[in-house]
Amino acid sequence: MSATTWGWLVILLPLLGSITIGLGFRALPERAAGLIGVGAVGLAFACSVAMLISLLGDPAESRHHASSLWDYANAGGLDIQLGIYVDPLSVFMALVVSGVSALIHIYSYSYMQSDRGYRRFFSFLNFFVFSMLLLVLAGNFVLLIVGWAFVGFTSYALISFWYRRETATKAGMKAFVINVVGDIGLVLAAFLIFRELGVFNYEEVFAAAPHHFTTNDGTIVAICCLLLIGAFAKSAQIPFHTWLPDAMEGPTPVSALIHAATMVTAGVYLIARAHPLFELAPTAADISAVVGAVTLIIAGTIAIVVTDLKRIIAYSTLSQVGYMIMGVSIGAYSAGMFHLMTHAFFKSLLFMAAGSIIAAMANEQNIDKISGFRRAMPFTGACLVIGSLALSGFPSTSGFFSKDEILSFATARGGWYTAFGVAGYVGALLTGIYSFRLVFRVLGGEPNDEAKELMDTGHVVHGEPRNPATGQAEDTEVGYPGAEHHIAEQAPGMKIAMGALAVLALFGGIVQIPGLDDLVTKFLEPTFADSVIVPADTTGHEWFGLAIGGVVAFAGIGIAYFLYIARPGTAPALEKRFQGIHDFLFHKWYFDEAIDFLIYRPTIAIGSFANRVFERIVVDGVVNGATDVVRSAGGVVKAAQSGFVRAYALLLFAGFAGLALYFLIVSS
Amino acid sequence: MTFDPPHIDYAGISPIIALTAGLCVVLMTAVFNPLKRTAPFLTLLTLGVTGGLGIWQWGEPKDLIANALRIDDLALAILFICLLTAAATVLLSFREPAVENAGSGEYHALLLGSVLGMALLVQASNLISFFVGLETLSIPLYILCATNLRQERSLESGLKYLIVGSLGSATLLYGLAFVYGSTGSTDFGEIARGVASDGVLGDPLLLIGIAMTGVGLAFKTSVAPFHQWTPDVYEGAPTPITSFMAVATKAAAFCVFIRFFDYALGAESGDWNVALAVLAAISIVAGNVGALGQDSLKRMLGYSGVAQAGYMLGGLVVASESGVNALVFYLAIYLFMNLAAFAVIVARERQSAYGDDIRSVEGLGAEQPHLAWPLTIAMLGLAGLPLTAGFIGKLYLIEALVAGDFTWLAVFIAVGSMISLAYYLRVVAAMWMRSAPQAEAKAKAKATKASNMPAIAGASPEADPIDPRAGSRIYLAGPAALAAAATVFFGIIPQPLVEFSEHAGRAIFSLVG
Amino acid sequence: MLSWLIWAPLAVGVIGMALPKRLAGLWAIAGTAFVLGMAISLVTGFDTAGGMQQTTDVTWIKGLGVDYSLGVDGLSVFLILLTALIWLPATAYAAFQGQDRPQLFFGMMLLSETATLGAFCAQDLLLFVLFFDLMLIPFYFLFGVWGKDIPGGVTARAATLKMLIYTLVGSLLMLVGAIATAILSAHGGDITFSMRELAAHPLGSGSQYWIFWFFAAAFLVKMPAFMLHGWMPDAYRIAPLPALAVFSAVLSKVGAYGFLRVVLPIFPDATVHFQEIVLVIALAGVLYGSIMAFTQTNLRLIAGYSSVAQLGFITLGILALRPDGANGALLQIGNHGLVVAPLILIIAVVAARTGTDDLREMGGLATRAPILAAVFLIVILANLAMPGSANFIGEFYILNGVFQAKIVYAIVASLGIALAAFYSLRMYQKVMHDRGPEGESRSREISYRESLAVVPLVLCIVGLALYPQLVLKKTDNSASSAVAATCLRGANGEISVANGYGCPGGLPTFGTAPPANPGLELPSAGLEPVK
Amino acid sequence: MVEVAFFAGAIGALGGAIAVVGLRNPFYSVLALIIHLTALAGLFLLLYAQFVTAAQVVIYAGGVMVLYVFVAAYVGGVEEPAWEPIPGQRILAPLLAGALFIEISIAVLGSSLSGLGSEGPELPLGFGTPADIGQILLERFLIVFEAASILLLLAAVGAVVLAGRKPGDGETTGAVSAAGVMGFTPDRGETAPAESGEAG
Amino acid sequence: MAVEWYLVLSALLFAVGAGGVLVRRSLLVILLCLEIMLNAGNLALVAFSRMHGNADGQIFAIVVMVVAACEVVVGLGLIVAIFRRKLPLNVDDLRGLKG
Repeated sequence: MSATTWGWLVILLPLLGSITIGLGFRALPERAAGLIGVGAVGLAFACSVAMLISLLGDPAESRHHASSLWDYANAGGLDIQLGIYVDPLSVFMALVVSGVSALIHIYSYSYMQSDRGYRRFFSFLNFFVFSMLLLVLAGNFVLLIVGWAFVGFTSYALISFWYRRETATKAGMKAFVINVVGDIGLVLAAFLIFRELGVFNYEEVFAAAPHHFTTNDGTIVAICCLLLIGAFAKSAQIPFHTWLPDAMEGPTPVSALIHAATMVTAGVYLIARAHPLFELAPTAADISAVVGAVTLIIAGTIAIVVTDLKRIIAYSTLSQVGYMIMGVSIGAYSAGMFHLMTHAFFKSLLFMAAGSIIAAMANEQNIDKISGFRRAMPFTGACLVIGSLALSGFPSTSGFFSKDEILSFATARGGWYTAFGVAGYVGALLTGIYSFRLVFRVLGGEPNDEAKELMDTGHVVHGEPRNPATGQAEDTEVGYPGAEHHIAEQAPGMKIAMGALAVLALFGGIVQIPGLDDLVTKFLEPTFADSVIVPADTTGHEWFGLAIGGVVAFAGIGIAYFLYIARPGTAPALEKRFQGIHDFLFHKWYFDEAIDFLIYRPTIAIGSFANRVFERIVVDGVVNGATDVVRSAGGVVKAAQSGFVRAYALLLFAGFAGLALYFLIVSS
Repeated sequence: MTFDPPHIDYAGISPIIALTAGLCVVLMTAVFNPLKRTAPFLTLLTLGVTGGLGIWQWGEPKDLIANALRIDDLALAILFICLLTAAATVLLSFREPAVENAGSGEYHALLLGSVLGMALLVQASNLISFFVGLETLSIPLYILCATNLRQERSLESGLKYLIVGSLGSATLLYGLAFVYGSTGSTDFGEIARGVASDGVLGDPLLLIGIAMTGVGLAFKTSVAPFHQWTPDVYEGAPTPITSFMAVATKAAAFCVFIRFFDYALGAESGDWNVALAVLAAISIVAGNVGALGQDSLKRMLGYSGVAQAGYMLGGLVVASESGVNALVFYLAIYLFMNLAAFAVIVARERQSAYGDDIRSVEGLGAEQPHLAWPLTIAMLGLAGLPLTAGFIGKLYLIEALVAGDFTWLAVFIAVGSMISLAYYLRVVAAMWMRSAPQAEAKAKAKATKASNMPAIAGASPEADPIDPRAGSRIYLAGPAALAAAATVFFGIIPQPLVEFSEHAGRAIFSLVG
Repeated sequence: MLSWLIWAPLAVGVIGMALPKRLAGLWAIAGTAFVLGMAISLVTGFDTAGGMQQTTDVTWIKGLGVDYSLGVDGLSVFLILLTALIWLPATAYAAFQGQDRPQLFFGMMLLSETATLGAFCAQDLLLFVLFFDLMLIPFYFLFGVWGKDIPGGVTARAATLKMLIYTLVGSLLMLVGAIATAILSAHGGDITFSMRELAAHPLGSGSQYWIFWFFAAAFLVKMPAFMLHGWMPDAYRIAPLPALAVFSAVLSKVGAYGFLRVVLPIFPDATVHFQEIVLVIALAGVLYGSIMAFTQTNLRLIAGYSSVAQLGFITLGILALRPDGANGALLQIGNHGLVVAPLILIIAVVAARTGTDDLREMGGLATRAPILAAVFLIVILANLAMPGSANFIGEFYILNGVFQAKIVYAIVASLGIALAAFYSLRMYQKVMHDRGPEGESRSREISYRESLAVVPLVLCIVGLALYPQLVLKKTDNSASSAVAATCLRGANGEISVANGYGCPGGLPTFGTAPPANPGLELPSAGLEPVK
Repeated sequence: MVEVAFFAGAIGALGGAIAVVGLRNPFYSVLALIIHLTALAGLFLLLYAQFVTAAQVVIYAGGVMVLYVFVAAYVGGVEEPAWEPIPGQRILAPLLAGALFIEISIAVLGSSLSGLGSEGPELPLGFGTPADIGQILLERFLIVFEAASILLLLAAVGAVVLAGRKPGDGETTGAVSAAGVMGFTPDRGETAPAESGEAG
Repeated sequence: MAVEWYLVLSALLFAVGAGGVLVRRSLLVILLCLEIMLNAGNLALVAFSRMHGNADGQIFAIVVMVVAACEVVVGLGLIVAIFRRKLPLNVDDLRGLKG
């Protein structure tokens, strides 16, 4: 079978899984639904591997295949095919997506068991995998947009999975609307591409673009900026990032899968995919890199003060995606993709561990209330530590290699690109601090009640769950973890998934160690062969960079240790000392408020103005005015109809006189 | 001095002879008591015979009796409309209190007299027969309007009609005198030649004559601002007579309007068409806005008649064959639409306590759909909605107007129709979208009271007796249903009626040449 | 064939009037199902390459030049199918719901189907006007008699009258305009209202300019377009929902169809001349409708204002005067019909459960009614033109057309997409998610009968999402030629009015560069990486 | 001579007319109208319309006016109130009448028709005599003649219907039409001379 | 005397009659005024008849007299009927129909 056939199978399997679970939601036993879900994604992963093998069988220069099922929409001069494009980049993404998804499915199989919405969950989750695979395998911009929107929708559906929580539904809405804004950016970019080139297919677009555009042509910059809107919205880059922290309202596996490992990296994929365009528009690429850098630092600063367990990880995701965006924007494509992969491993691991803890805490996520879990949940604790190490780029972990490859590429490229490297190291320091702040606060300290109970009895029993944000009682009937909670310590599925990811997070970096091997770069080589950005030899820079990275990571972890373990009183003291800065950071730089003030409120104001004033005065006013004129004319006619026959005679003669006058005038 | 008797074509004047003879026979029944009940049937017979003779003469245009009359397809077409209306009026007049008051024989004789006037008018081919025909039409109507002698309103309407009508006649007469004076002849053909001759065309004497003639005819056709008698008289007159006036008078007057203006004064059309167009526009506006919010259905139809007269005048304004076709077509369908409406109004008048007030038809859709449907169709037709003949009629008129470069008047028609929806649909809404338990209850209560205490009912002069079964009387429901059916039929298959009216148009324009 | 299709509903309706009450509904369902069958066979027999098909041409009113002329082409074929497709479930729903005076209700429903099918099939301008006006009569009754008065607000009668007068303002002027067109283009010769003839001999641009507005007014009111939508809120508030479903799904589209069928081919110069004005109106409709939709709390009004916005999109597509825009508009006409009908039926289902139309009094319905929620969700996603739905393809085509023609309008209009996402999801969330003000004990799952009416439509949405080409391939020829009329002008074939795209052979070319090489080459082929 | 006769007749006709309008008592108005009609008859004579003159005197001054006098006497002379209930009528009515007069006069005087300024052509012998009129009436206006007689019949019937006593009036229960004929003779009496007058 | 004189006189009579209808309220007098207007028409007809040397105008005038007589008969009949019903003979009081 050819690579594209495998590709179609990869897409189709999760879709079938989703439909089967969805249609059979009454008939299927819960366990079967879970198995179907896991199986579908597992098979998809297997097919991805098969696709990889099939692709590797081709000579390097012909490792790209397009395939179309049918004319999707072909009329009026537009030709949109239902087609996929298989090349090393898409295969790489498909592997990462289906692989991580498979593990997270396994995790969810256990984690979600106490949830009434189990089948719905798996149906959506499978649908998400389908959408994400569609996104990465799409063969043209329109189908890319379709996949793009599908993941956005599934993201919405899963964020507001517990739809009886108002916070969850609001967060879902926010995510969806911001994502739609991104979609519009893509759509407009597609229009512009079509206007210039008349096609939507990747191959044709990328082949024609260099002939059509000159470097930094205004149009190509516009196209790339529009693509960037899409990428930023999906990858939660500033200023479109506000939805991601709120998205943590969803179940934890969702956060792991969608909001860490796969969907939020779609922007990175997009830039890498469209790199022939971005290289024609260096201005746009630079904008993108700057945004990435800014995001990684701002997100890092916020992560330091946030107290919500999952939100800390979410901000760290923002920050890490910032690295990737920065990387692919400055031309470090394979480094960016490499970081994407390792990030998928350690970030999902982190979320899984967090999920385990949250389950034990009955959905309490405030780290002020969590402490001392190191002995109550040793396996989870270990995973959390491994994840954090990889995240902060502790030497020899996967994150260490991937992050530093990006930064060294930046410094190697020289010029002002060095600034990106510096920003990256600053970010890395912040990463070390906040990730170990989390580790130390959660694992360290005195065991709290839940931890104690767990240690004493081996299980936790909670009362009626309540939403900490609103105080509302959760509606467990429609799907919210009930009294029975699943933690990694006791659920084999969770343990397997986390164990596998821990291994990958620790050792995933070995596929690409500077000077030793470069599997990822080599594999992706055919895709990026046309790249014009090839800096001079980077090995030296890389080793130097690795050294700095290691130091920075140590420093970060050290600071965290100092603040939270060695001198526990320092952090609150600093908070007091720098109250203003703390508040500023704690309110997430007031982005939400700004968006609310600048966009949401004006729209509502216009709407209510339209409702109260415009509709009544202008729209109805025109009609009422016309009606009034007619009615008052009727009044005049009726007043003339006074009943006095002599008045009628008068009018008759008046009409006569008028008519006669007219005729006299005509005759003269 | 030799006496040169005119040639009399008895075939040609046979409709008039039949009507005259019928009139005399019907009048006899008033004298001979045992025959009293036969008057309506004799009237119907007369109308039927006249109609038959008319059909016999269809398609054979000829001048009669020294050019005093001309029988042609235009005359016959309008005569048929008048005859049909009159026949329907006879049916609607069964058990009408006005008939009891006036005496059946006299009532029907007067009706026939008016029809005779119409027969003369539509055929009139010189000024004198024009005037006599018009008066023969009008004078019986003045009386008929007042025949419901017990009702003050009936008397008032008769008197108002008489006074204003006589004013109109006097003005018309004066105008005719001036037309005669400027052309030197009373014969339409001679006038046409005279008008076209040098020195007369555009002369103020002629034009003032035209103005006054126009006023007189506009008055008869209820064109604003000479319309003010219409709502009052329509409301006050006995309803069958109102229906007769609404259609037949208008039709006959429009016929002579066509014959006189398009034929005799055809050469002057460049001067009078703008003036008439303005009158038409005023009528459309005044009629439509006046009808808004009228509670009396007859009054509403009176105003609506003013507006419709404005539409129809459009057919005259363009002075073209297609204009006349359109006008005749519109008159024909106007007959059906009005008839359906008035038949229902008569039925409800006798059945409910509200007379012709709009409340009398509330809830009719649920209670008596066989009455509600005709009235609904009539209202939709008058409003000019599709699948009724009213739509085709407006289409015809607008087409003639646009072709005659009077598009602005066509726009007036469109805007007027729009306004008219408000009052036509008010009736429809009353029938289908309201329920009327109270009205029915009151009516029933009143009916029982009336049957129990005839003496009191007789003593109360304003109250007409209630006939609870009026809604299902065949002589009321039948015409209503037939007219409604015709309205729909000609809305879907208008071709027969189109050809009918084309005959009429050709008749007049073959004279013009 | 077409005559059968048009008049069958009326015949069924008339017979139904004589049936006993309990049979009326079933009889009407059978009738609409039969019509649907005919429509499907019409579509399957449709020849994609051919122009006007299934033509009937009989002189109707000889003296007036009016013909009973019917035909189907790419513009109308799917609209006919849509009509038949929407009427069946709406009728079925109404029958399941149970109606007061059912014979009359279904008679009116079927009469309206006849009128709508007639408008889509008419190839004679006057016949079109006639059917266009006729559509109003049954809806006057449907809304007026079976509408519900709003306590303390508008009555059904008043709202219906307002709607009727509003829409007739346009239609009556359109009648004048149609007649003027025929007469002016006859130049004193025989008058004909045949659309083909009229398009072949366009009027001078001076006449076109004013007649254009007579037609545009009629169509824009019907849609309704921004500023002309004053009748809509009241009418939507009071209307009986099954009737509203067909009204919103099909009747509002007749206006858009009219632009394609009548205005573009017959008044090409005026269309080009006034393009921007209509675009502005449409754009205002998109934005205004969307903003209003998300500030409303009444479900019916959300659907209503969302229709205003959607019709704005459709108008934009048509007035882009490009084949892609026109194709998109046609596709979107179908899509929106398919979406809004189930949407309104779902509103009916929801209203039957909660006893209210107001969002503020709803919430959490999904707990007891997951199937209803799923069906609703699909409809909502299609409504917000989720990529992957046919609605997306429709809007994509439309906006692409506008983008290539007038770039600014497309960019502003794309705001409408974001707003659509907002108001559609908001509606879904407030009904299905979150919590109602006081428990949701009354909520129950969609019943078997209700789903019989709703689910097939949803399946159609899904099917079309998978294969929108089904529609596009049949509309392409006709839509392109309708648009091409605006650039092919002049008696000798010279282009006297350019719509801005060159139009060689009637079709615009794309881009300023030659199209890309269709061969499948490596993106990097021929390019040496810069070392 | 002719001028004197004309002005005498004109003053009589006009004065009579103004008196009809001006006199408060309807009875006096009726009498004034008789003067008006008689003066007009004189003018007709000046215009060589002998038969019209005769008819004017016989029908109008003789017949119709008698009817008026009867009715005026029957209903009694009711004085009109001086108060004018219709706003503007008192000002507009004379203005309008004046305007009509001026407009018609302009039309007459402004006309370029040649005959207006002359006394008219030489007339054939017997113009306007009863014989002449009778011949024209029967040769050319036969139908008008017949129609006029029917019209009179109808008017008579109408008068019976309107003024006749009805059973409901409670006076007699006999045949309606018979009662009408009996109860209202004057108009019956009037129609006969009118018909016979024309026949002659 | 030139025909113009007669015509101007007739116009004057017409105007007086019209004015009378407008200002008088007695039914009887209104009928009289209508007579004056008809007579004005007659005068014009007869004058034109003289001008053209054509007797049609005179025939017309005779017909008008008949018509006038008929109107008078009907009008007086109505007056009697109204008087019998004890209704006012002032036209201004007859305004049950209006609006």
